[in-house]
Amino acid sequence: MTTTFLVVSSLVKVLVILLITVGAFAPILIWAERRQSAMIQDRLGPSRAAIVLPDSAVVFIDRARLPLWRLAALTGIVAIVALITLTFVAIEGSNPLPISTSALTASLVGFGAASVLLRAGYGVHTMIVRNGGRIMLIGLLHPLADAIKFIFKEDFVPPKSDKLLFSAGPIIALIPAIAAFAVIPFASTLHWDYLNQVLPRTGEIAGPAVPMQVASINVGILFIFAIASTGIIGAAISGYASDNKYSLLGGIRAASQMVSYEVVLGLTLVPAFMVYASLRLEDMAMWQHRHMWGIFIPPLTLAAINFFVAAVAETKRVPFDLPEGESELVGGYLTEYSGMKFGMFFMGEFVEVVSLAAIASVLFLGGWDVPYLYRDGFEFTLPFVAGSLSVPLVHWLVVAIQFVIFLFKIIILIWFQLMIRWSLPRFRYDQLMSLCWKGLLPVSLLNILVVGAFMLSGWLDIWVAFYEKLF
Amino acid sequence: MPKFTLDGREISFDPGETVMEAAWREGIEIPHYCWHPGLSVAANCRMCLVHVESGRQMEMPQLAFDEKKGEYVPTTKPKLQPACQLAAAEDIVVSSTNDEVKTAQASVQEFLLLNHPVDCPICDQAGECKLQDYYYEHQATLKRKLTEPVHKPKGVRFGPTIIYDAERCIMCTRCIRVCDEVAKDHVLDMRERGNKNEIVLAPGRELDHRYTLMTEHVCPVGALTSQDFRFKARVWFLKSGQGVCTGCATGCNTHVDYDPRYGKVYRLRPRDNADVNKYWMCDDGMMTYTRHDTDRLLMPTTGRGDERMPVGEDEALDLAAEKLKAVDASKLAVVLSAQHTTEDNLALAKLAAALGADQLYLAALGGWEGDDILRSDDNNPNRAGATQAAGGVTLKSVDDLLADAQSGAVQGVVALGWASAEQLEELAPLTALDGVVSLTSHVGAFPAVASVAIPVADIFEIDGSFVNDKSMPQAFRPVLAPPTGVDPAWKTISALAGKLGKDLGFQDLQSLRQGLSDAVEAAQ
Amino acid sequence: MAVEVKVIKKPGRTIAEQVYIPEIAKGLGFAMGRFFKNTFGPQAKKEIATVKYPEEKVEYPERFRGIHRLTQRTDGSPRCVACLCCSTACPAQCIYIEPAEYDPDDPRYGYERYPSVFMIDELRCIFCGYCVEACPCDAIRMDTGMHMPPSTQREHFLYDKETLLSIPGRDGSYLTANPRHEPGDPTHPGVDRERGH
Amino acid sequence: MLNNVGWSLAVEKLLQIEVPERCQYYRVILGELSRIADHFTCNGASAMELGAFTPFLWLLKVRDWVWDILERETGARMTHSFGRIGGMAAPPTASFKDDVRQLIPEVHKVVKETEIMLLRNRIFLDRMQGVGVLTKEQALSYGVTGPVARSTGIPYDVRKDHPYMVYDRFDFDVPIGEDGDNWDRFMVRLEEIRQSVRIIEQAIEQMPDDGPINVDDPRIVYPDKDEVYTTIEATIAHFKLVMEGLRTPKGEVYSFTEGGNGELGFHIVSDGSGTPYRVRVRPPCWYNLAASREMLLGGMIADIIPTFGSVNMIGGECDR
Repeated sequence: MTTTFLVVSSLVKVLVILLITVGAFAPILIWAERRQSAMIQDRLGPSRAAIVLPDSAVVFIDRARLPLWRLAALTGIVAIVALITLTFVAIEGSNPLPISTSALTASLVGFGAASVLLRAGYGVHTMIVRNGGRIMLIGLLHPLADAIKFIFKEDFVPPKSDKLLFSAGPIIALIPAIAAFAVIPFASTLHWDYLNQVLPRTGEIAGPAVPMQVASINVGILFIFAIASTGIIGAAISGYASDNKYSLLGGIRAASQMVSYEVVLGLTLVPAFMVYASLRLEDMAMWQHRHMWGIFIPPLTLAAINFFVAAVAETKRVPFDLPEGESELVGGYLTEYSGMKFGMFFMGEFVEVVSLAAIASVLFLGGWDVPYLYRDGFEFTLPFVAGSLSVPLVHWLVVAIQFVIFLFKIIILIWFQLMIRWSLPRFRYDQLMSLCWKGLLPVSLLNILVVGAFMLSGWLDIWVAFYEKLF
Repeated sequence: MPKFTLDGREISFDPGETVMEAAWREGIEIPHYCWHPGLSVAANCRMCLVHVESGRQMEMPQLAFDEKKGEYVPTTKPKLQPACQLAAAEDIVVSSTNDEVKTAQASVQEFLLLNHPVDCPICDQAGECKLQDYYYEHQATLKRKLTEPVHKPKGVRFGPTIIYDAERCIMCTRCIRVCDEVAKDHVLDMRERGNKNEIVLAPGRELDHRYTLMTEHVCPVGALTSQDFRFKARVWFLKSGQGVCTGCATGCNTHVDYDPRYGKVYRLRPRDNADVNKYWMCDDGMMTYTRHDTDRLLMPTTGRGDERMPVGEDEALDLAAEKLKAVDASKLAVVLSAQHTTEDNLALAKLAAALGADQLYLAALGGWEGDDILRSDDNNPNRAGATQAAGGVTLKSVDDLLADAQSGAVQGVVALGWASAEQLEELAPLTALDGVVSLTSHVGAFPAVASVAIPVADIFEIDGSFVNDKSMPQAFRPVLAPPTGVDPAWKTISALAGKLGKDLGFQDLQSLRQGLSDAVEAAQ
Repeated sequence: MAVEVKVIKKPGRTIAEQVYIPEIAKGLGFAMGRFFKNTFGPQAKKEIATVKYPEEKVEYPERFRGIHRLTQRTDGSPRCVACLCCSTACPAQCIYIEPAEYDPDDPRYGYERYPSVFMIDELRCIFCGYCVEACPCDAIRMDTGMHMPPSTQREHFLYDKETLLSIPGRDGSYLTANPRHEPGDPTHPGVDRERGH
Repeated sequence: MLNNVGWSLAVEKLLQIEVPERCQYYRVILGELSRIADHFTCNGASAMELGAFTPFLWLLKVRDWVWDILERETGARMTHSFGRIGGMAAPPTASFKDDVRQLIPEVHKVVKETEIMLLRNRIFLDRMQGVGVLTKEQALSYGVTGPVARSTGIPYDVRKDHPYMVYDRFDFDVPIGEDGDNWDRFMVRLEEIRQSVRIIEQAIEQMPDDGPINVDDPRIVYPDKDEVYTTIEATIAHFKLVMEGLRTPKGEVYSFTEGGNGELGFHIVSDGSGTPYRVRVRPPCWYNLAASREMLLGGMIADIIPTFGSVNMIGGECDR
């Protein structure tokens, strides 16, 4: 493995992370948050942002619709033919046609995708024409509009504020949130030389191996804590620097709340370390891949819930959004911010939501683990019954599936967080603190003891063995 | 005094008075259309029918529908009598509210509205219309008649001031009687009968005597409307203030009807005063309100002719004081005004006394044609008051002022008011003088020749009093606020005196009037 | 009648409430159900209460009080006779009218008058509908079914006579429903003014 | 609507007239609908102030459905301006009863949903229970009325204690609380919604389908428009009402009704002219807001939010 390769692969991974967090998840989250809240609340939600096409373009699109529809139908038919042929090939076990199976597969996938895309294009065309040339895309353009708005809005700095800290605040809040992704594994190790082969189930594999995470640090999870704690500084100094009483109160609330829940956050994870016996996140994921998801181990379930609650508090969202509770503090530490600075806070908050989801899924939901998916492909088994159905898959496909499933887990957790955000009332400050110090902290401490007892008594091994037998 | 009972109330009367008159004096209104305290009795509207309950009842045969029998049966009902013609007699008991009377009133009201057009929206009388008032008080039922009302001429021009609408007319003949009895000019009369009758002009005549607006004033409905007031305003928006007519020395008392929202006077109406004008005013007097808005001087000006330019209020006073200081007091002419209140004139007279100027003049309009009804020959409202204010001395005329100015006996002038008999050309000699100060509400001859002209408040904007040709002082109250930066003349004079370093010895109108009574006493 | 009182007791806290999670989960579950119903459910089952505003519009009910209009006579002149009833009844004092008289040659002279200025300040208007109720001629109406079009300038909200006359009713009509005859038309029983006096 | 009707009732008391029965039922139903809308808004806003946005919008959704009915009847969603002295501006629309009947299950449903979302949630309970406590004595001494007073255990409801219009014909309960805290106020309002629905259900059944809406007196209500266009009598009556307003007898009257937030009183002194000589309004919120001092003393700053929300201050009523 050359240094160049290492550098290039790391850069690619960083780019992927940035794309996921800032580029894709945060904007889509902005849309999803509104859209989802609208759906819960019996509203239509955002749908007004639009790209307006000139009339001539509308006429052109209108004319293009019919050929598009025909093309979509045609490619669909071809894809179906390819599918039938493929089935025929698979049944016969021989290949009567002068084409290879892979070529058939490729054509099937290609034509199918083309058909779907063309059909979708036709739908979009229809929608555009019906809306008189306004492309709305069920509100997906809102984040774009928001971004434009953020950039072009007046960036107001309060005259008596601390200019440097005021500007630094949003950056300090945003950067750690993104940086936390550095240690999160988003798929199993990629073996560069075996991309198109089916890997063996076990055993060492030679050649360059690309870990699917930016940095593999042996203190992994502690790095996340360390980075996340710096986010407090962002909120605190921006609250201080705004020269506004509400901001200051918001900043103080943010600082004390996050410091308090930081403790709980750490303690809830101790059971996880104990069980997984590592601080490396990739090891944790691997343990869960080998044995079972953490959330299904009874004491860890409690830890997971505690972790989730503490983590939501850490991200300062409802029901723990006291630092910016609009009915009490106007906007909390965000009060004086506008334009892109506010946008950065906004983004930072959403990235935090994503990173929380990512960490939680790595720690308790198996990370990139997909049930029944092993290094060499799927192998479906039934409990207590011998025999299995195995579908071997090439290595790149396995990694891709793991990556997609990992994203899916993140999305589910984000969705869950948004549900909470729109449904629950918020705590009062003293209730928040007593929940932390009198509720979560003792429970977490106790949970450590329970996990210890669980492990020492051997119950853990029995449980894991039973579980493995089950699946 | 003998007494009779009206609706359970004892009312005393002078022998010879009618029930209506006695009640009216007591402040009780028996509904009526044709009766007017200032006019003879016609008793043709039948609205004032009352029931004399004492004594032998006069019964009147009638047919009434009997529900049981299902047919009309002959009965009687008490005969009602018109209160306007019923002479009050000792101890009679009169009811104007019992059921009989109420029925009669409702019937008369319904009868009067039978052919009335649906004109309230376009009728100027709406809001002060007796038909409207009495409908509410005495009828309050919807129309029973189904047929189209009788149509008669509308928008008939009776003369330059009056438009007649026959459909609205209820034939009370008040207008005819006003012409006959007040103006002594039988120019109106009635023709036809029943629902076709209407008021007509005498052949070959127009309604053009001097009291034509009185016909409109007495009209209880909207049949006669004034060309001047027509469609200008709605009366329910108008508020009324008390004023005195500035048209002539008679000093008729007026109601000043103004719209408080726009600060605009819309019309004058005679205010009853038995000693001065009784119930009437002349057309010219009614129209004097139009002066208020026309040709007002709103900004102090300085310079003459093309050099005339506006200046600030304080600067104008400074300038005036400077110019007057330059003039020797013995050569300073002080011109009082017969158009201004006694108070204003008194303030100016005090200024003259304080300065030591003893040349007092009086600016007055030249007089018009009077008559023996109301109009005085003198068309200045306050010649007597100005004379009193000057301490009773004989005031020289403007002609004398011109002569004195040309002879050099006068080198400076302080003049109150805009009015002068002289034309601008005749006042031209004054332009030779440097110190000519004019305190005026309107643009006119004096301000035109003045080197400093300072605006003062007009008659509708001030407290004050006029003394009429019978030496009767009559006070009036302001109805409008003066324009911004404009004060009543006495205040401006006081301020001017302050600039000249003199104290005139009064701070407000109260203390000024104290001086007035002194002056009045001195005059006597 | 004796007062029937229903005392609302404060229920004791159950364990499920005290540890937050179970009861919150119930509420969340309900909200999630609503989410899935509204997102993926069939159109009929959705409970979406809002509409895509500029594309879809909620129909205003028949009695809706929209912006004002002035009705017209058959010849297109305003039915309004400038009686000022509407501006009298207006609690916001947003109506300004100047009455004027027809020429003496006009057949309507003496019978009618008209507003030379009719101005409504729609920004001041509180849309109470008193002017419509106060109109004795069916000249002003609020049955346009329109709300006020937005603008960035105050002057655009001063609706003058021509503007008000040009707004049709919701049924597209401009004419007044007032059954009174017009002076000059053959059905009007006015008497000729030439009869002499 | 409640204010409109309250004012009309006060002037009608001065005039010593009673509107026709159909109009009374109409007023009751529209008034109770307004009360439901008010309580939905208040409870929804309480929840929203605490951060629970979803129940707020659910409640507002029904509030809007109530408003739909009111708009159909009155011509405006919020500034109804529909009650007139001596009746209403217009008779009920043809679909009125059906609309209301269709609305009732929706109201029940959303109340139920709100209970599921909020009432067992400990975060909500902690914010509401035992917070903003107003004792019975304090409530009495501050002159507090309406749901705020009832939450302290005072069973005072003008509709029961001094029945006006046709309220004595309906069977409904007066919900009261025990402690007078935010929770009780929230629950009293929620229960009152149910009671209002009960009243509406009964009133809808009892309301006559035809009959006059306005009193028959041209001195009080505008005459029929067709009459005004064609007859002078009606025109005169119309003009007198427009020009001078409605003339009442000389005298003084105090009339009080149960508004959305408590006793809504009108004290009118008349000098016999078309405009009142003096009018004094007793707005419920002014007194309720005054009592919020007692509710907030000793609490935390953050408690202001739910307490203020549950007092339901109406700005217009406190601007005096």
